[in-house]
Amino acid sequence: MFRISSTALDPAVLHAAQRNVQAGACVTFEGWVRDRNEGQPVRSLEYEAYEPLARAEGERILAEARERFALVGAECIHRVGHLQLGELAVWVGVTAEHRAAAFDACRYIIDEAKARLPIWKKEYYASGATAWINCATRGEHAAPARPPG
Amino acid sequence: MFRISSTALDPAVLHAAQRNVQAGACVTFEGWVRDRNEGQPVRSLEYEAYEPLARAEGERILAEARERFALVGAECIHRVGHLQLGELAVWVGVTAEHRAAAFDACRYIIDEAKARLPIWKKEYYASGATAWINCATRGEHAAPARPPG
Amino acid sequence: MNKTISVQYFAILREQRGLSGETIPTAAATAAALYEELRVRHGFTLPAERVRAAINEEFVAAEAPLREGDRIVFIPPVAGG
Amino acid sequence: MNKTISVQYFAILREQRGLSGETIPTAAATAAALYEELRVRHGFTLPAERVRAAINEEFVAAEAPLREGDRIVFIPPVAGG
Repeated sequence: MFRISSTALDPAVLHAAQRNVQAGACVTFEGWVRDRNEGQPVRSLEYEAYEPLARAEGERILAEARERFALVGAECIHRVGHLQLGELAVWVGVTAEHRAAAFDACRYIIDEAKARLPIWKKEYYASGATAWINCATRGEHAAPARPPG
Repeated sequence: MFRISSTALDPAVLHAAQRNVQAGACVTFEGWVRDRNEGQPVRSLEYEAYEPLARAEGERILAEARERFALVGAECIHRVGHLQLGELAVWVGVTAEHRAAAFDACRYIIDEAKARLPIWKKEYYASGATAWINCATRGEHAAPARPPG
Repeated sequence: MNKTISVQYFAILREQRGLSGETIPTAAATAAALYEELRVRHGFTLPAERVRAAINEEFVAAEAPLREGDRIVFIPPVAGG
Repeated sequence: MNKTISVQYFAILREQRGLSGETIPTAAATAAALYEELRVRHGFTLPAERVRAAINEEFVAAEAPLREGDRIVFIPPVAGG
């Protein structure tokens, strides 16, 4: 299941829901708010989603993963709102009989989610400046592209 | 750090120890005791380690991962003893600035651990039979090789 | 020939417009034409080619026709990474 | 010419020997020769080519020489998978 949450995510709770004695492998990915991006000190992050479309696209991504890989379960949850350093921004959890499928599916889900979900990120810098990532145009200071992270 | 534990692993505790505001990505792998292997119903598992060598080899694997990938942290813990269905047998947790390194390193560590650590697994089947995995010789019923899982 | 269209804004477009959404009359025939009209009116910095559109909660092509009562969303580039 | 060697057994070897370890006199010159001696004596089912050896907690080659007081471990194939 794909979800969007405006309240803090608890990985222990998300994790416990995955237990299944048919699964031999569980791979989770967590995206955390880190203290810098492209060398600039970051203070906090804001995520904003176009929720109906993000939910539909998120479910499509999970369905694709289930089709391509031999999975027991697959979940993805994305935060929205204003997040502080160290907070959990996105969580992907995959279970499978064997680990190769779990690794491949987890990576597929987060790669597609980052590329396709209509969810935007605004960085608040220590300098007081802010930038919507990937929305920069000529004259804005934030880089328009950044490596995967 | 690499550890061998004879008591149950708590993923929430292991996970909490990974927090680091320099990390943007956290990938964890968990190997669980599942209810069948090669089509045979499994009741429980026993892991036995040659501990001094397993610890040294485990630390070598983590050092290799730190050398090959841009990581913030890398940990691996393997259970020994008699484990019931659903129990956590092995845990790998990796943090990095970016997710590609975290995924690659997590997979490297578990693949190498499975291949290189002097740790043996005995399966207890619903039928009452048992088998040391990969120690089968002519006349024993367990398959000598199995796919990764 | 004017249609009534409801427009939703997100992220940088919401901030530059100062509104999350509005219902407006427009003569624009397509999603792209409406974006261009709004970009000029509100000074949006994102050029049309970097913005996708969704009508009634489905992604559409830039040349998708607008119909009376449509709900349109202009989608800035996502964060990626 | 006999040496005193301490041997540790794990997994299937421990079960087939019925002991975790023992200290024994042997005339075997190498790790491989000692495994062969023990395999015959205790009926180990694993052939020598599937067993590795570690002496004093380091993996060694099959032809590694044995010295008085060495601690040797015969390592069955690991679980893999």
